[in-house]
Amino acid sequence: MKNKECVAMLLAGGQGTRLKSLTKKIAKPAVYFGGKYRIIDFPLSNCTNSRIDTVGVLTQYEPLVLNDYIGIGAPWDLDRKYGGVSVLPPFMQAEGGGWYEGTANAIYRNLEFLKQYDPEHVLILSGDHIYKMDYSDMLDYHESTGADATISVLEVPWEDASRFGIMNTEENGRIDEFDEKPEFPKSNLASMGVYIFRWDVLKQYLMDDAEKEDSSHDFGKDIIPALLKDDKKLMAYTFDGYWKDVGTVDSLWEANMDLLQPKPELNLNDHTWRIYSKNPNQPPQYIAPSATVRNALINEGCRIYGTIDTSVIFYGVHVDESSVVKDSVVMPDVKIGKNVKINRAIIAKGSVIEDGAVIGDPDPDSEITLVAEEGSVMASSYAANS
Amino acid sequence: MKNKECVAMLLAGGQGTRLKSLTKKIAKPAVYFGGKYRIIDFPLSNCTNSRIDTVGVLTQYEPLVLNDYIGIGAPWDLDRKYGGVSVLPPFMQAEGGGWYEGTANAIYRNLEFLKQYDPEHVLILSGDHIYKMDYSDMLDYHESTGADATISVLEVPWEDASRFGIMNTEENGRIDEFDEKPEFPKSNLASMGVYIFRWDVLKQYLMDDAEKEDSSHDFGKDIIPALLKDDKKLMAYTFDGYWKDVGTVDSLWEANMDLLQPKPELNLNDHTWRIYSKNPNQPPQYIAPSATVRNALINEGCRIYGTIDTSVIFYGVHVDESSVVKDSVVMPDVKIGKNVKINRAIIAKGSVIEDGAVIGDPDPDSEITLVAEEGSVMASSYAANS
Amino acid sequence: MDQIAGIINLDHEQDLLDELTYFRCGAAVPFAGRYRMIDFTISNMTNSRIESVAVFARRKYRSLMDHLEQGKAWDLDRKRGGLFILPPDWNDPTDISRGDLQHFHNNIDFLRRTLAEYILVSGSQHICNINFQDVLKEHKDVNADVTVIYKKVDELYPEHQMAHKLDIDEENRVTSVNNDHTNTNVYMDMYLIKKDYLYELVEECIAHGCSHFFLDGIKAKIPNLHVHAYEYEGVHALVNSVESYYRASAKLLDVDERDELFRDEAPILTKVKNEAPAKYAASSNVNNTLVANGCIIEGHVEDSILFRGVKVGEGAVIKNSIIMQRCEIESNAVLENVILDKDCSISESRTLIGAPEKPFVLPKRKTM
Amino acid sequence: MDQIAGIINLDHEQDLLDELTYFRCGAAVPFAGRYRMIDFTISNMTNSRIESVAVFARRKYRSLMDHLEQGKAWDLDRKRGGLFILPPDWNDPTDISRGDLQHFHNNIDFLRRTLAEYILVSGSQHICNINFQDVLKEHKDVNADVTVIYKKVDELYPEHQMAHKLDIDEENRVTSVNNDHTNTNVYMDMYLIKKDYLYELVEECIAHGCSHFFLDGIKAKIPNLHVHAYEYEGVHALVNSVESYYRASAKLLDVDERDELFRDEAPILTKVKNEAPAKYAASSNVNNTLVANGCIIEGHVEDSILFRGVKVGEGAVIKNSIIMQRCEIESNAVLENVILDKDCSISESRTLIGAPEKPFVLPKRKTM
Repeated sequence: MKNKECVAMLLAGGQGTRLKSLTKKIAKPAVYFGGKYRIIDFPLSNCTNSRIDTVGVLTQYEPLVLNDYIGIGAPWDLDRKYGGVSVLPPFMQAEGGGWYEGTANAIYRNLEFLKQYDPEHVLILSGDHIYKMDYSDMLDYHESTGADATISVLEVPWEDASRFGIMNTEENGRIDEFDEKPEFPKSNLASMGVYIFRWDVLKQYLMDDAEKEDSSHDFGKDIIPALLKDDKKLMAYTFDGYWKDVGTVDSLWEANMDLLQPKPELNLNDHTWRIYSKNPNQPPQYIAPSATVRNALINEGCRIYGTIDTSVIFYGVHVDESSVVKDSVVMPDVKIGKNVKINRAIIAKGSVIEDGAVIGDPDPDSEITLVAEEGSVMASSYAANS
Repeated sequence: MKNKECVAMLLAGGQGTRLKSLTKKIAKPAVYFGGKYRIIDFPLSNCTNSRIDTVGVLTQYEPLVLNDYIGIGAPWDLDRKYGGVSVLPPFMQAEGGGWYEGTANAIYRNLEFLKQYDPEHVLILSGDHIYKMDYSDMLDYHESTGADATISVLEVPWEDASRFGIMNTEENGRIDEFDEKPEFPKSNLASMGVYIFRWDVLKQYLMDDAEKEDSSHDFGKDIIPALLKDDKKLMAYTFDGYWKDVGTVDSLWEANMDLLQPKPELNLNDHTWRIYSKNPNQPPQYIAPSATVRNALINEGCRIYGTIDTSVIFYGVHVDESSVVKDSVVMPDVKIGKNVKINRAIIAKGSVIEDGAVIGDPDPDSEITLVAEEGSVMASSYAANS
Repeated sequence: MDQIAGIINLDHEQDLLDELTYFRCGAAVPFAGRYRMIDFTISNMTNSRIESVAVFARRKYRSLMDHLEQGKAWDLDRKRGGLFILPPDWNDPTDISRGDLQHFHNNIDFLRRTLAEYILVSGSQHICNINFQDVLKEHKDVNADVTVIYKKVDELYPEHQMAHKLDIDEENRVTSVNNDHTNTNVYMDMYLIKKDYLYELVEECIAHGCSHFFLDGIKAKIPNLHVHAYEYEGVHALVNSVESYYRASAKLLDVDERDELFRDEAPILTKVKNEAPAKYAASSNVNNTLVANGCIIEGHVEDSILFRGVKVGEGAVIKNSIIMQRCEIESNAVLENVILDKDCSISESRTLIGAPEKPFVLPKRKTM
Repeated sequence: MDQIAGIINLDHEQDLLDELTYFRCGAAVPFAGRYRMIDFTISNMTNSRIESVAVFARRKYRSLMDHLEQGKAWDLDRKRGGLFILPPDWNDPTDISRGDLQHFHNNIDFLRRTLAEYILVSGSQHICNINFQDVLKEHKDVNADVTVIYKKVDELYPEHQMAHKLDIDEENRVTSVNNDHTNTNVYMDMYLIKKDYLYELVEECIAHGCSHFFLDGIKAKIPNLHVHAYEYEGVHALVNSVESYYRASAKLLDVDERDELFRDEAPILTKVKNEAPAKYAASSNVNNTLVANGCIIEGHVEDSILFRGVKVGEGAVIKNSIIMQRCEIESNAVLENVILDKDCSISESRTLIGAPEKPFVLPKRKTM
C-alpha cells in the first residue's frame, strides 16, 4: 500500500467541564455551533478541504454521541477505502491498558495506527476550536522550511497574551522559546494547538516521553519543551483569520453571535471551503405570517410564528406566536410555546419552553443563561444557570 | 427515526489464548480462515444475508487490526446511514469507566447504544465460530413462539455433550434447565452462543445483574440461569448445519481441512449466501508449468511453482519450485523458497520460509505445527510449536 | 415481512412543464424548496422497506443521474439491491419489444436478481406519503392479481383530466379504467403485482406487439383479472403541468398539508448539499414562506418558496413566487406570480409579474 | 502537488472485438482474469492522485455503468470530485458542436467544477501501468502546450496499424502525427493539457465545426504548438481487435510482464465480487495458467486464463484459451484456442478448436 504524506490526529477526548450541562452527556467536540454544526465539523471539514484524507479521532469521554455522529465519515467525504476517519478510543493490549493520560500519551498509544500509514508528517489537531484553515498551506510551509515541527500561531491582543501559550520567535519564524501563559509575554503569538511534526521526530519524542516518569505526557508541557531543549527546528506558522476557543458558555454564545454580523469574519457560505456536517433531513423552514425574523440564522425544519431577533436557531425548532427570542442560541428540536420571552440564553437540545416562560436577562453585562438539555421551563420559573 | 426490529451485538473482545501466537497481536475474531476470510466475516456476513443491518461489535483486546479490518463495514454492505456496523470499545463516562468484565457486562455498558435504535429484539453473537446461519429464521421462530429469549442449539454427539453448555428442553422446545458442561448430560443440545432476547427483557435482566456483586456478568453463567429461575419463556432453536468452534490451533486446522472435501458441508461458493470479506485487490493466481496442485483452495495473488497438496493457501503466497506443501494452511503473504517440505502446519501471515526448510510432522497423530507471524524459518531449523 | 422491489417507470411520462422540462425530465424537476419530484417516490419506497429500485429512464435523464448518485441519499448505494438508473442503451438486433415493454424486456435481469416476491411500479408525478406495505397487506387480504392505487380527490382540476380514472365496485374491484371527466377516483400511476405474474404478462404483451404495459397488459384484461383498488387517503398532488406545479407548491404553505407530507417516521430524503443555515438580515421581512438553507435574505418575501442558496437583495419584493436554487434577486427587484428555474439572476429594480392562474416561468440560468 | 483531472474519452473508440463487443463497448470488455479494460486507465489515474474522472461514453455503455458503480472500487464515489459517467443525453437545440466536441461542450461543467489545473485525456485501449504525475513533471519542465504519450514498440503488429504514430525531433517535440506503417512510436491515445488551454481549443474547434478534438484541435496545430512527446517505457499492450486481445492476454502468462503491470504500489483495482478462493480437485491438473477466485477445477488447464467462477469438469481439457466469468465446461469437453465470453456452457465431451492466430470466439450466454 502507498504511504500517506500527512495523517491528522484529532484530540477529541476532552470533557469540557466549563461548558457545564452542555457536556454532561457528550464530549466537547460534539457540542452544537452555528445553527447546524458541531464543533468537530470544523477541523474535520478543514481536513477534507485541505485534502488530508486520513484522520484519527482520539476519543475517551462519552464517545457514544461522537462515534455515532462521525459514523463512517461520509458527511466529510472521509468514508475512504484506505484512510478516511478512524475513531480511536483507549484499548487493551496483551501487556494491559488504561485511559489516555495526556495529549501526548493519547498519540503515543496509537503509534501502531500511525505506523500503518507510515506518513511523512503528522498533523495534531484539537476538537475545541472554530476556524477555517488550509492545513495544506501550513504543510507546504513546514516542508519548505525543513522544520522538525511547525506550530500554528495567531497574533492575539497583547493584553490577552498571558492567557495563552506564547511562542517567542526569531525573525525568520524559528521558535526559540515557549512560554505557557507568561505573566510578562515577550510576544503576542499564541499557539492554536495545531502542530505538524515530522513523523520520525514525533515517534522518537513520544517514545522518549513515555519513559519519563515525571512527564505529564502533554504536547505543550512536555513534548514541545523537549524539542526546544534539543535545539530541534521548530517553526511558527502565522495564521490570520477567524479563530475562537469555544470552551465556555460565554465564548460559545459570543462565537454564535459573531455569525450574525452583516459580513461575518467566519463565512459559512463560501462554496470553496464548505463546512460539512451530518444532515438531519428536515423540510425547509417555514416563516409564518405572524412571524418577525431579523438578523438571524435559521436552519431547516424550523417553524417560526413568533419573533426572532439576533439569534441562531438550529434545526427542528418551533417558536409559537407572540414569543420573542432575542440575542440567543436555540439548539435542535427545542419547542417554544406562546408568549415566551428569551434573552441572552442558550437553550440546549430538545428543551421544552412552556407558554409564558421568561428566560434570561436582557442586561448586556449579565451572564448568559443556559437551559440544560431536554430541560423543561414553566411559565413561573426563571431559568438559573445550570 | 424509525426503530429497528432487531439489532445484533457481536462479542469480539476475546483474546483467544489457545490460538497461541496467532492471537498475539490480534483478537480472535480477526484470525484468518478458509484461504480468504477472517473468522468475523462469518457472523457479519450472516447478519447482512439475514437482512440485519445494525451490528455493534464489542471489542476490547487489541482492537486495532479488527477496527481497521471492519472499517466502515463496506465489505459486508454494513456501511449504512442509519445503523450499519459500529465498533464499541469500553469508554469513560462522567461517573468513570473500566474494562468490560464479562459478556453481559459488555452489553450492559452499551445499553445507550441499543436505546438509540430501540429494537424489538437483540441478537447476541460471538466472533469465535465458523457457520452459515439465517438469523431471520431464528427470529421468526422467536417471534412466533412469543419467547422472552431464544437460544440456538445444535445436536452434538452424546460423548461430546459434557464439553458444552447443554439445554434440557420440554417437548415443545421450551428450555427448562441449563447445564454448563454437565458430567452426565440429559440432552445433547449444545448452546451455540447465539441468543435472541426481547429487548425489554434483556434490558431489565442486564440492569438487575449489574447490581449483583457476586455475579460474573456472563450470559451463560448469570443471565440465562436468572431468566430460568424467574420462569421466563426460553426456547431452544435447533440449527442444523456446519458449525465449528475454531478456538484451538488443531480445530482451526481441521476446519480449514473440512473445506477440501469434494462437497464440503460449508459451501463457500453459494451465491445466495455469500461470505463477504475485505478484498486485498490482487491479480489472479498463477499456476506455473512446474506446479502440481491438487485438492487445494488457493486465493488471488498467489504464485505456485511447487506442489500444493490438500492445503489452503491465502492471498499473496509464493511457493517456489520443488517445494511441497501438504495438509497445511498457509496464511497471507507467506514466501516459501525452493525445496521446502511443509506437512501438517499452519504458517502465519508474512512468514518467510527459506530454501530447504522442513516444517511439521507428517504423522497424522502429531500435533499441528505453527509458524508464528512474520516468522522466518531457515533450512536447518525444525519449527517447534510456538 | 414480504419483500417488495420497486420500479419507477418514467417511460410514458410527458415533460409538459414548459421551461422547467426543457433540459430535464419531469421526475427531475425541483419541488418543495429542496427536493426533486422523484424524491417522493423513492422515499416512499425506502420507507416501505423496499431495498431494490429500478428507474426506467428514456429522455433527458442526465440531471436525474446527477441528482440520484446511485441512491446515496436513500442509502441505496448497496451491494445487495440498491438503486439502478436504467437508460435505454440496448443493442440486441433480435429484440422485438416496443414502448415501455422495451424497458421491462431489456431490464429483466433486475427482476431476476431481486429476491422480492412483489413489484411495485410507480411514476413520479403523484406527490404523496404512502406506505406500500399497507398496500401489499390489502393486496394479499383480498387475494388480488393486481392492486392499483387511487386517490379520491375533492375537486377536479385540469391536471386530473390528464390522469386515468377508476370505476370501482362495492368490493373495491376495478371495473374499468377510463378518462371520464367527472370521475374523482384518480389513478395514481402505481400498482402492485406479484413478480412471477409480471413476468408472464410482460411476455404476453411482447408476443402481442404491445407498447404500453399498463394499458395493454393490465387495463385491457380487467374483465379477466382481479384488479383491486387501494384507496390512498393522505395528502396528494398531481404535478403534470406548470399550473399544477404552481398549485401544488402553494398548498405546501399550509401547515397541515406539510405535516402530512413530511413525517419524522417516514421522511422524504434528498441529496445533501451542505448549505449553511438561512440568513435573515436586519432589513429582511419574510412572511408565509418556505425557506431552504443557504439563502441570504435582505428583502421582502411573502407567500413564496425559496430553494437552497437564493439571495434576495435589500428592498426586493417577492410575492407568490417559487425561486429555485442559487437565483440572485438584486435589490429593489419586484417578482410576483413568478417561477424562476435554477441560477437565474434578476437585476436591480427589475419587475416581473405573472398572472395568479398562469405564473411567469423563467428557464435555467436566465439573466433579466 | 499540482492537481490533474482525468477524462476517459471513448467517443472515437470503435468496438471491433467482434462477439466480445456486440453488447458492450471495448472499455467494458473483461481482461486479465478479473478486470475490464477500463480498469487499467482508471487505476492509473487514481494511482497518479487524480481524484476527478469523467467518462465520455457514447454507445453500449450499460455494462460499463454496471461495472463502474460510480467509481466505488477506486474510492471515487465521492462528494468532492469522483467518477462521472457521461452518456450523451443533451437537449439544447442551439448546440452546434459535433463529434467528441459534443462531449467536451456539453460536459464543460465537469471542467468548470474541478479545481485541477491540468487535464489528462485518455482512451481505454492501451493497457499499461503509468504515472501521470511523471508526465506532468516533464510537461512542466519543457514548458509544453500539450504532452502526448507514446510507446516505442519493439515489433509492429496489426493492431498498431490502427494507431497513430508520432514523428519526434531530437528535443522530443512532436513534428507530425501520422499513420506511417513503419513508425514504431505508437501514440497511446493519452495527452496532458492545461485546463484553460483545453477550454480555449475546444471553443475554437466548435466555432470551426470540427468533430474530432485530438485530430482537429491538436494534430492540425502541431506547427504552431509546442507538442511534447513523453515516452512511456513500461509494459504495454494495445487491444483493438480479437487478435490483439488474444495476444495481450497470452503475454500475461509471463511473470515479468505481469509484475510490471500489477504492482503493489500502483495496484490495478476493479469491482469486488466476493468469490471464494479457487478450488482445485484431486483430479485437477493446471499448468501455466492464471486463475481467478470462484473457479472450481476438476480437469486439465494449460496456457490459459480463467476468469471468476469458471467450472471445469473432470476430464475436460482447456488449452490456449480465455474463459470468462461463470462459464461451465462440462466433463471431457475439449477447448483449444478459444475465447468464451461470460456465462457460456460447453456440454459434455464437446470439442471446440480455433486457430492459434485466430481464436474461436463464443458470445455471452451461449450453450454449445
